[in-house]
Amino acid sequence: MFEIGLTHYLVVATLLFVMGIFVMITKRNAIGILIGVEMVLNGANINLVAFNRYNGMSNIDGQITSLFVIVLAAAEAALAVAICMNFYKNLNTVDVDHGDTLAG
Amino acid sequence: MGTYETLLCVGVVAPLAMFAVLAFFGHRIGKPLSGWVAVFGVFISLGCATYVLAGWLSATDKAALMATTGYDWVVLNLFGNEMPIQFKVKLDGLTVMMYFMVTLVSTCIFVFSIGYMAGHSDEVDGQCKFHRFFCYLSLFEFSMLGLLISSSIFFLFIFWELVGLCSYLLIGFYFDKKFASNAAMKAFITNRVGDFGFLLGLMLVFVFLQTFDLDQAATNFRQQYATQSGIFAADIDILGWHISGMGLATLMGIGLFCGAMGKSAQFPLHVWLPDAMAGPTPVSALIHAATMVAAGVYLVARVFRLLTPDAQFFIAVIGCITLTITALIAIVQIDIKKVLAYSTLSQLGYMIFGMGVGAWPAALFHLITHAFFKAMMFLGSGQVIEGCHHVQDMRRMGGLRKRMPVTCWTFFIGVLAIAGVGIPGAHIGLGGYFSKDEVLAVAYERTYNWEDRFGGHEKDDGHGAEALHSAAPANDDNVLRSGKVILASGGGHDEAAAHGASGGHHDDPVLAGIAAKQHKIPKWMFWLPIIIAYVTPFYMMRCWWMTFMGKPRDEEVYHHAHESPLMWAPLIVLAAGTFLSSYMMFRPQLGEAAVHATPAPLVVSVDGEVPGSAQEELLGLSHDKAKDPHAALIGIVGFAWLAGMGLAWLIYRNGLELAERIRRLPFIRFIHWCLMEKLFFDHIYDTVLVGGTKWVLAQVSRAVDTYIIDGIANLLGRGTVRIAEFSGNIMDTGGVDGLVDAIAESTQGVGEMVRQPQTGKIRNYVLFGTTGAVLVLAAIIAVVMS
Amino acid sequence: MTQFSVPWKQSPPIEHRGPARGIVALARFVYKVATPIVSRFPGPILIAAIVFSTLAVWAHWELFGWVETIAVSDLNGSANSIWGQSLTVAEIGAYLESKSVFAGGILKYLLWPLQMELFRDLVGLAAIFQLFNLIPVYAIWWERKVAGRIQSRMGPMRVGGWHGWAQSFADGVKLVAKEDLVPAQADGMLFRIAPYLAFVPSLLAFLCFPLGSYWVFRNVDVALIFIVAMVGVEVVGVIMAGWASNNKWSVYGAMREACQMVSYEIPMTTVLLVPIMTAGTLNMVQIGDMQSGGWFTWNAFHNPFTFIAFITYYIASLANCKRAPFDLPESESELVAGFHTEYSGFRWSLFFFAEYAAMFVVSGLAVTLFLGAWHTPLPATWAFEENSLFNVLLNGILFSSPFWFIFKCFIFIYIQLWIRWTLPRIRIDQVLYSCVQVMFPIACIALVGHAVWMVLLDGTMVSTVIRWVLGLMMAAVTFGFLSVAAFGYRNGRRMVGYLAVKQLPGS
Amino acid sequence: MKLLTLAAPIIVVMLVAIAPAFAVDTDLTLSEQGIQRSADGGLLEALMFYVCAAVVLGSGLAICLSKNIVRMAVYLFGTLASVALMYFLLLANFIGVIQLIVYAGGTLILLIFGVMLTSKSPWAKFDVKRNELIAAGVVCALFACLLLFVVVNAEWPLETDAVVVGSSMTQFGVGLLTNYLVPFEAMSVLLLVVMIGAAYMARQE
Repeated sequence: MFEIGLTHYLVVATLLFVMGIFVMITKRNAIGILIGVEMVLNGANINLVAFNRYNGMSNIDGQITSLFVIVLAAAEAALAVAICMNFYKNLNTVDVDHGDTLAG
Repeated sequence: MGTYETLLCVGVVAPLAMFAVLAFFGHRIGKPLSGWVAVFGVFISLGCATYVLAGWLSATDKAALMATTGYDWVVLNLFGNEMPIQFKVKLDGLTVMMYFMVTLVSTCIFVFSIGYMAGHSDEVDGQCKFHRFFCYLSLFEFSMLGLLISSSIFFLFIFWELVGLCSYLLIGFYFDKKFASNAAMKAFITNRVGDFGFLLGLMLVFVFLQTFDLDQAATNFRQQYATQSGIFAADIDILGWHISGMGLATLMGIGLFCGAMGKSAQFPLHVWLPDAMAGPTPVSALIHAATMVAAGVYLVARVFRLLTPDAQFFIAVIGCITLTITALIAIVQIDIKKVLAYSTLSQLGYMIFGMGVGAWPAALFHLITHAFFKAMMFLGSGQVIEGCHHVQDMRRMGGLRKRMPVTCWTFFIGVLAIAGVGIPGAHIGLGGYFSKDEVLAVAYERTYNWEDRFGGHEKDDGHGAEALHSAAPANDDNVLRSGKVILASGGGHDEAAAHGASGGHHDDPVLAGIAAKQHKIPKWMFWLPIIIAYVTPFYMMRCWWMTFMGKPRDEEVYHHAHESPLMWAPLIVLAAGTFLSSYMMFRPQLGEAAVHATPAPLVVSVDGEVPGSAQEELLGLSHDKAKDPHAALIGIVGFAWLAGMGLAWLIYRNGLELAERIRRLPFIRFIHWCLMEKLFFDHIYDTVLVGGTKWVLAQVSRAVDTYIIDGIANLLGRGTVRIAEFSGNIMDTGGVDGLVDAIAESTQGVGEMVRQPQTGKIRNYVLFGTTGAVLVLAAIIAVVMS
Repeated sequence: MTQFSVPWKQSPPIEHRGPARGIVALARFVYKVATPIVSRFPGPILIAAIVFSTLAVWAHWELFGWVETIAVSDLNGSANSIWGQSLTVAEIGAYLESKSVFAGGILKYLLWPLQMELFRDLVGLAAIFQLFNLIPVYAIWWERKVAGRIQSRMGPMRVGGWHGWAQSFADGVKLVAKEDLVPAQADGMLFRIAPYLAFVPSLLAFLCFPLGSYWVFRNVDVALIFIVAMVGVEVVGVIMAGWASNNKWSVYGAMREACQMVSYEIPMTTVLLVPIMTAGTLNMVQIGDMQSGGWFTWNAFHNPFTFIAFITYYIASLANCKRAPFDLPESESELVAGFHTEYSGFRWSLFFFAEYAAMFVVSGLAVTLFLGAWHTPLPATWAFEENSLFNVLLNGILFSSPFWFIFKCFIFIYIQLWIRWTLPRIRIDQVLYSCVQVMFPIACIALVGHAVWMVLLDGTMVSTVIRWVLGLMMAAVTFGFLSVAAFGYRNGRRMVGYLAVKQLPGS
Repeated sequence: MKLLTLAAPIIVVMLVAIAPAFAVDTDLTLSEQGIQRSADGGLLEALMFYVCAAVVLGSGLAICLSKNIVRMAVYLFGTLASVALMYFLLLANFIGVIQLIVYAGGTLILLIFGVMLTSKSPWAKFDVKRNELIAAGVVCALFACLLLFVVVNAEWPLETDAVVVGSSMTQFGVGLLTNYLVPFEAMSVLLLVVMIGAAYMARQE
């Protein structure tokens, strides 16, 4: 209980991950979905760093990978916000449910 | 890094910094000032170059200076062994002198262009292109100097492409004029052809010699030859064309030479240089006369140690052809810049030819002298063009000497220099008199005095190494006795051994073995340059006379003509440079550089009583002594300059009438026409290459259109008709409609069913995805647990 | 209510109720006690501050150096475990005797708890919190004085007697006693959280902010970017405040803040790479100690590019803690105070604490990275060896001490004030233009140039000469600046106008 | 009283924020002398971990339940910050700080910016249908259960003794320029592409 191990972090990461997915499903605001994505990425990152720390830290592969994940997340956010603004420009709303013009 | 390397690097970086400044703030800095910014940058380089040159000349232990440290730029891990690509400063006599030459010439030209571009940088899309010009020039300066100091072929190639780019930008500087942009594209594409070959050679070097560093590559090459391993043991099969051993090495050498062929416009690829005159005149002076086109020769000089005798022979042939045809074309040109362009081509041909016959120091010496006087003449022509308001046609000029005396006489000095004026027998002469003479002398050696030197080994083939073990000493006595040949690094002078430049030594059987494969060159390859040595003074004299002498043929041009100090001051400097470069420090340094930089298969150097040190050999161009090549040459070309210039004077001394009459002579007319058409190279290339490509494409597309597409269409058509008849008669009446309806409805039903989940809402897709993930995970867990 | 011993007429005091009453009473008490002293000996108090700081250096050096010796002595880490007390008071006393420390008999009782890491941390935290409170208080007071001087006024003169030294405390009391308003249309939760989001990061920046070689709460290896991150995170609170106020001006302020911060962090971080490249570490203590060899070893004078980087950094930092001429988020004249239009009282004061602390932090970064952190211009190699009290004191004054660090920081804060009260505010498009098209290229040039310099010229004659030239240039500038200041101080009255000043009390 | 109610948040937030400073010994003056840094595995680390986890999960839950997009952004800030604290607890200082700079300083601002630029009314709400919520809840709950089952029951190959002497920054520097050179360069190219793409998509016709 007071001895914090790998599993504790993994549990937190898992819950964060699932919450992210829940957000992605239930938010109709495009930015909201973006927020969900960020949560998912954070959950994954916690895994990377935790594994790296609890494998003796002889190397830092996990940390560097999570570094790349963070950078990718930033890039993805920039692009996604641009997409949102385009969406708003075209459909005059950010409700992703209106983006179903291709629905059969 | 030592002080010298540091200074060289600073000299390289300074123009780059100025480029950055001009690129960012050029349009703010404004018209005259941005030019001075660029001049400041290149002046820093000149200062560094001068310091380094002085230090180099005064240095005693040059080998210590040349041992430079490098930084690992990136370490490749290929073929199981680590291959560092090093960034390293190549510091030897050749670099130092080329560096000094380039910086000096380009300083003059930068200053000149401030005056010249003031009138020529017209507005494009509302923006003055003045600062852009100097921006490009600084970039070019950076890449040229970088090319000079880079010690690995890899970086050399990078800077090589950079100078190509700058040349493209500057030729197309007036990109709003069609011919300029066309010329730029032509130059760029032609260079691509050459660079493709260069790239192939590079790959061969990388694959077989397994390094990019020049010295390392040379060492590996010799060592591989000694053990008959590596590239000499390799054997490649390209489309049934079977290359191996020496042939492959030759191919590598030729490939590397292809780069030089493109850059310094040798025979098949020479067509771009005359068109490149579409650029501003300072560009023609800097890039297309002095520095960049000479870079090809520099490249050959650098990779000289990787050239097999066959490759050298190929180079010699190319150079010979180039110098001949271009000189002939130059005779009939009427555009002053075109004349200079073709004479440049011809002189480059001389250099390449010299490289090919093994006159390494002579060729480089010719490069340096030529750089000075040709840059001077180009600037002079720029002065004329500027003064005459963009008139380039020599027929409209004439009698300008009163209007622009300085230009006139500096130009005349250039004419004398390129014509090789000198008093045979005495040690007095100008520019080409020494340099061209050395090239020809070596050619003479290779043509006539070869058997008695290498009689024994001429038949030697294939595995020369062990065969020569026995023969080497005799051969060396021979060599040493008539001190005409530097075998390996400087003919086994102890000093050279002490310098130990990648340690060649005269009783090195390997080099002797390769050396023995040097064939004597055929006679026409000696006599063609001799004839051209007569032609050169003719057309240069013609050009000068038509421009400056005689009576003015076009009044308004004559009245416009003027010259401005900002533009003739550089001319004076360059004239002084011409005088100095003919006599002073370059030649001994070149000899020494030869000792260090070329443990080549064979470097022939002319003469010298004692083979004591290479520099003595090159210093003592003792024309007075009864040395065979020079004695012979005095007889053959001693007074070529007199003959050529005299003939030109006779023809053109009063106006163009006589020339015109000569042109109308029946047979001359045909030749004149051919020459005016530049021997049809452009026509041939247009028809064969461009037209051929178009034709092939047309054929292919027509075939596709006719046989495939039409065929399919017809087939479908007929098939449809048949099926229509069939179905119309049988199926349709056979009550298929019900079936059709059934299919239609079922399709619709399935569609209805399937489109339910396709809500088009991204959130639902995420939901489905997650569900899928849950199912898969559950399945996996179930499998694992059970 | 008794009359205060001040030479001007008093209005009858107001009666407060509730907790404010207690606070006001406390304030009055402090005021009564402190005023006569301070107004009588302002100079001695200043000197006492210096002496105290140097003494504190000495004590701190002794104590933690000693605790570290213990820590090294047993590697199982009983010294840095939290509850572990490995030594008794007697042992400590013996140790102090061996080092012949001044007043060891008292010190040992002070030292004994210090080997508890938790205790050390708590002490450090308390110190940080005090620093964090005092610096803004005095920065605010000073800004008002400087503004007054620049505008030919005297600034606050009354509260506390000597040049209104207690003005900020009085303001603090007023602000705490004020009513805490939340607009009806505002998003209440965000509106309440926002000030803390702006306040806490700039407080946290002090966690690993070294005031001296040993004066650092946590000596983290990533201290530098941690501080930069904290300065950057502060913006979230501001944006929240602007958005939650549900007020057009506030939202404009928030938007401006957002784009200004995000875009100015790019050149700022880029030029920060230059000293990082020079030092080869992100640990601020190491970076600071690398510049201990006198003014010509300070990073700013390393080569021209570092100097450019220094100037660029300082301008970018102005924009980053939203000072004039980049104070668009809170431009009083266009958007009434921008993002904190709707705020009042305590929450409003939090924003100001955050802003002034940020000013101190960015100035501190400039000092630590470029201008030889806590070292004086004299090379520290001349410092006295033997640790007698007097020597340590002298070392502290002459060579390095937190006092010098704070002094330098306040010079830069002064320049910030100076700029604010003399330069006009620039438009938002000009702000972004100057960031993207001016600062960023310059930053890139500085970075690349510095890299090239490091490769080619570092350690050669050239760099030494350049370093000295730059240093002397900067010294000349500083000297001229000081002499002008001295002249202004001497002839201030004549310049301001004698009569106008004479009438005011306390001058 | 009012003063306390106002000042209490500061104390709380500050204590949470400086938690790792207590729990993990990041002090380099020791580690330079060869003493290994380590989370000291004591009561405090556990306490700090639980606090961080509580903040992460609490704010995550708040994001799930909140309807107001700006509030969601603030909760996300809570999540990100406390994840950064977790990195500190895991001895990954650099990643923690980068998380603060890039996420909290950059990405979050970007999100809020997007909100401000794209929201019509101050409190724009889109509510979803109840059955959607239920479905999502059920699926995610299942997913969580399965993942937790795996996480708890799996046998991880562990070497729990973390030995870190000095700073890991040098490792980062060397790693990024040798083993990870290619991904590093690829990342830079990607960033350039993203910059151009974003500018292109968000431009004004």
